[in-house]
Amino acid sequence: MSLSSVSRLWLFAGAVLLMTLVTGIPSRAAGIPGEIRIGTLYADSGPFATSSKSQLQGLKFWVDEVNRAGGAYVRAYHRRIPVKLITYNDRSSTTTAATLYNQLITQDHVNILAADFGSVLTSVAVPIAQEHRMLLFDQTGTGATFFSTKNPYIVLTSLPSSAEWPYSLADFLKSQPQITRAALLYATNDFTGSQAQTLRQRLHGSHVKLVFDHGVPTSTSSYALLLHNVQAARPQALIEFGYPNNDIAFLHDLQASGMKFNMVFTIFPGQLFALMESSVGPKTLAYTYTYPTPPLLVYNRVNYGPGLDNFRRAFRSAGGKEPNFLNIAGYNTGLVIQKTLATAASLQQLAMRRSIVSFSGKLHTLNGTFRIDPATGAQTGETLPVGQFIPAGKGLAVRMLYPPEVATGRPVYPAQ
Amino acid sequence: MPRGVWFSVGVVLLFVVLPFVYGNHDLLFSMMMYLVLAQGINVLFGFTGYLPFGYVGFFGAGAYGMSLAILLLHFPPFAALIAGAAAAVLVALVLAPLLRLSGAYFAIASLAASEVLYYVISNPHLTSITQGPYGINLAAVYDSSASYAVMVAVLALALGMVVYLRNSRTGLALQAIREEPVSAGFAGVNVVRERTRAWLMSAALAGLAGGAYAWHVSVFYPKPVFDLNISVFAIVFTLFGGVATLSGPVVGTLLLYGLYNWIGISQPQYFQLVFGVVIVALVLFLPNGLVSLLRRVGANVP
Amino acid sequence: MCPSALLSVERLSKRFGAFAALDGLSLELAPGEILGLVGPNGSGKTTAINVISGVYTADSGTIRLEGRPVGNLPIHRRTRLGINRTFQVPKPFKALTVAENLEVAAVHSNAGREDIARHLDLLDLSPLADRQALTLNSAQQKRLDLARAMITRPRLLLVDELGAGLNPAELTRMAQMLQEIARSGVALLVVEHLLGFLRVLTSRVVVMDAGREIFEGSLEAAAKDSRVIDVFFGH
Amino acid sequence: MIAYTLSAGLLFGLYFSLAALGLNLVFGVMRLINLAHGDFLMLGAFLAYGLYTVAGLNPLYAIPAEVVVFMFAGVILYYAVVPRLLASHNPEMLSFILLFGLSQIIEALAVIAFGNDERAIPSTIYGSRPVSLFGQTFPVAWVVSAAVSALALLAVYLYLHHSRLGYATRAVMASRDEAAGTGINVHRVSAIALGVGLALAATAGAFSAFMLGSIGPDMGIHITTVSFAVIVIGSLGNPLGTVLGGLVYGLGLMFMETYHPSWADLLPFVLLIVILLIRPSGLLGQRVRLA
Repeated sequence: MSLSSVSRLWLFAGAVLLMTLVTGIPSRAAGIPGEIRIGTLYADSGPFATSSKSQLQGLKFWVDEVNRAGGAYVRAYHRRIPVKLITYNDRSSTTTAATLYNQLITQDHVNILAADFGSVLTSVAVPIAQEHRMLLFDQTGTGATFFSTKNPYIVLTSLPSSAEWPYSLADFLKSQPQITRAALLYATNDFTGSQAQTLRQRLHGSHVKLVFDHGVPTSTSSYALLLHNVQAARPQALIEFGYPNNDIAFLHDLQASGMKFNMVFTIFPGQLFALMESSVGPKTLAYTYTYPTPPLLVYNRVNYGPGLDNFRRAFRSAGGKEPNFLNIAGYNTGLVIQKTLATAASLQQLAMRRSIVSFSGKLHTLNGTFRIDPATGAQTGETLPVGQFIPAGKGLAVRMLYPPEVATGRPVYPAQ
Repeated sequence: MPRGVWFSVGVVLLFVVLPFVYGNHDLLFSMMMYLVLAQGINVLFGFTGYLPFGYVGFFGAGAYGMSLAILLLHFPPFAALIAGAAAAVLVALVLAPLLRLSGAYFAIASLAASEVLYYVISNPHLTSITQGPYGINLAAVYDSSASYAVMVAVLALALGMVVYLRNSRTGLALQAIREEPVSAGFAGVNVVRERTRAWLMSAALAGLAGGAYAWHVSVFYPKPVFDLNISVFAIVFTLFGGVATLSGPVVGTLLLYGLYNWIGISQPQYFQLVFGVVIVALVLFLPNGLVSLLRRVGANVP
Repeated sequence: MCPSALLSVERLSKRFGAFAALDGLSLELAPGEILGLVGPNGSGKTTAINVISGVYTADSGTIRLEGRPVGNLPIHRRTRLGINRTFQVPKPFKALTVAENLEVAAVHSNAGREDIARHLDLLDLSPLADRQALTLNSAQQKRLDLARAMITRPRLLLVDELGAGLNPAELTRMAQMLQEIARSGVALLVVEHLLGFLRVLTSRVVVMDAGREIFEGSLEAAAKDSRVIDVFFGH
Repeated sequence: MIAYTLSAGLLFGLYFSLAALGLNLVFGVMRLINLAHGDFLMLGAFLAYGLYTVAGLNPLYAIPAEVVVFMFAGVILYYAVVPRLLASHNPEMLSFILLFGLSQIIEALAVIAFGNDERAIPSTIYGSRPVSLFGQTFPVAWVVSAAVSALALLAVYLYLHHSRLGYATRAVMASRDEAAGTGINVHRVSAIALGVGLALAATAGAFSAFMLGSIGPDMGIHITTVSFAVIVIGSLGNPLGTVLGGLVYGLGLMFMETYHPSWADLLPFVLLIVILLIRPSGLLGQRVRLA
């Protein structure tokens, strides 16, 4: 091997590595920082793109709003400081996401680290954040395994851990004496698998018997045959837990099959109403049960940030679109960050976590009551009620059914 | 000194030194991971001509072998890593009959095999063993520096393997099989044994990479470790640099994965497009990869 | 079975679907002997070479090398026992250089650098040693094919249509080479269309038709044999 | 339940035959595996979806557009790359890799053009009342898709066995060299076969929203593998064997989904491997090349 060729190759390799050691020279001015750097990831392609982009949009909306007011108030410096959002695209790939979370921490030296949408893309951030002692603002990553007493570097800002989602659904079913036979059809992944587990446990021993209980791959896109099997078990209530794609395919095939069940429950019409309505049509959604979330669900006790109507107006005038739940979840992350900056004595990560524990349970936003388990950082406040879509004029309205304190009416049972 | 030793030592040293001057260790880790996988593809495709689309199956087998050895058998991480490699080799042994298929049939059959592996491991009925679709959590043994060090060692092994093949008659025999399996037989080469050996070596590399990856990320779901894109990346990097050479896959990975992260940090949606165009352009204009250009201008590339 | 025979083949049969490519072929070959195998297209000559060399396995019948049955051995085992062949369309390792082509084959016969050099020289390949095999012309590829076979030190060499496509000067040179090889004690089974080329090499031929032997003897006698005439010109 | 599964299997079997037929035709004529097959099917699906959303067109009426557009695309693709590849050192592997690159390009462009959302055409477009068939009720869209598939299969049969071009096509399938020797314009025949292959894929794509649940830019590679499984089961290079492969696959899939749904995803892959290893010639037909 000649020396010249060796050095040529090294030049080559060196140039490439330089290329990868991108930007982000730390600019740690002593004293007051010129900006608060918030880092997060989003997916522009791949299975999580739709949800992830919505969530980011909400967070961005908050950033713009705060900066128009001259920045976020930072208690540590007793003044408003502009917020800078640094975002990278992980294309729904966990490998890429791991690299990029690392990039945010080690190269961009962000002050605040927020996770991408959902459990899968959050999962890789958990150990990285812990290793670098960065508090991870987990927005919608609800995997139960993320939260433990050993790791103080995580806080779930929206939605409770997925295993807690069906609490009110189970109670609702148990409160309905006419429902004795229920069918459970779920996609086998962390998110819906844990919900199925909870529902199963909570219904156990009650008058509601699970006459059908089946997990299907998350990639399932045809439910026609499964529905046939369900029908053979003659349930009164059919609970389907899945990701949006599952719910769309399920509702679609249910409509095409011509079958009728007295009660049908799915998750995502309550979160991504516009998408679901345009995909399966309002007729299919009528009388379907769901977990309504904002904007379908309105919290009236808001003591921090705008109420739903104000937010909706502002969001529409900024982007022209009706906000969906993930927009609100992203915005809510911003509110929690804002409150944290306003109360934490320093920008040190554990100081922030302490301040979050201090306002936990006292913060009521348009997304509900923010309350975390002080030991694990898991969300326990924003519980999910049960509601039903009722035809109203040309469209649909949500009737809240359970728990009783939020109920706005009685269920239409059996469905028409 | 056999050709390529200094080059390999240089590459390994680079990844030993870089963490001290550059903070994004995950990027360095993924770069090494793809260097290993690209060399694994090189061992198989470059030297024997079998294109394993399902190469990621070995990676996933390694990741799961490692994780389950820790979770079920309570192995310490280093022993579990070997278990991961063993799992990949075991899978390769079971799949060895696929080598009877030629060309495109083999490529597609190996892809199918990796899908089978994925659907079995992620099957909810096996949750009590594999955690099914719910994913693996190795937080208890998480150690980012030890797993980084392990990946450096795996990289050294991968480069060493290719240096050996480039300089030995075994490597020559494999290339003979790639060119004309029947003539290779008449050269006295035990075609079945040699190609199976390359297959197992290649699987072991992917298994080790998968095990080190599992340890490094410590929390993962089945889909990401059986993601077809991992095969695709490794194949494209190898083809781009040039197969059956030591430096080709290295240069291909550094350039393209570097580009991936560079674009990925600003404008990644065009990346798949860039990949596709690179593949088509390579086939039409530069079937022997980038290093063949260097060769053409007279450089002696390892 | 003749005790001095190097190769003895008995009642070899090979069918492809309904077509019987070999139908009870028997023949024997002594060390250093050159036997010509002739017959019309599709009479089974190349199949005979493929079955004896191990590319195909026979449906029935036996193949013995010095009395040892080899009919079920894989190619590389037969090669190491001393059976080798050339191909009608040469199959060199195209991406490798000429020297590397021989190096592959040198491993199992423990041939050293000098052996490789000698064989390159013997087959007029020395000036081409560093060229990639795919850049050779067809005559050069045929010589490389022969060199690759020879370096494994065969005792039986199966030669499939070596003369086709060579010009008269190359034919003469090739015939000399084959005669030298036979003189060193290697038995040659030569499938050949060019009867002139074959006549230079040997006087003993086996004529095949429809997978079986219909004549054995000298080339001259064959030309007068009614069955042979019938087969070549009858239909 | 068995009656339902059987008849659903027949409907899906017909559909999968159509989905895979183009791949087999192209393989038969050119001996190359079109790895971008599923991506062309995806493009066909988006064309039908586009016509539906823009003009409210029922996918049935999208068929003529699909056929014209993709015939044309196939012929262009052929002349752009295939003759060049056939002349190369290792045409089989190189074309395989090239088509793989093409599949990546198509998918990437589709993501850029259509975004990542899964789309669906409401199956109620054919009326919301299910149809009764063999004493069982099925969504209308299934029956329409299966009927279109059956007609397309018949059309391909007529083309191959009752037209001059089809005769030439079969000659090229039997032996490219000999066909060229008898004066057949091999390039023209092959280019048309590639066009027909893509048009068949695109036609199947128009109905994929009904049969596969939803459509998205990343559906291609899965369809390609399933189609490959179908043609391997039937017989490689024998277009009509595809029907048998499709029916075996469709019935198998429906039985798995009825009785062991969580293992159903394994089916195409296991079938593919088992058939390649045990009976590489498929249930009908010639053996594939082994190493």
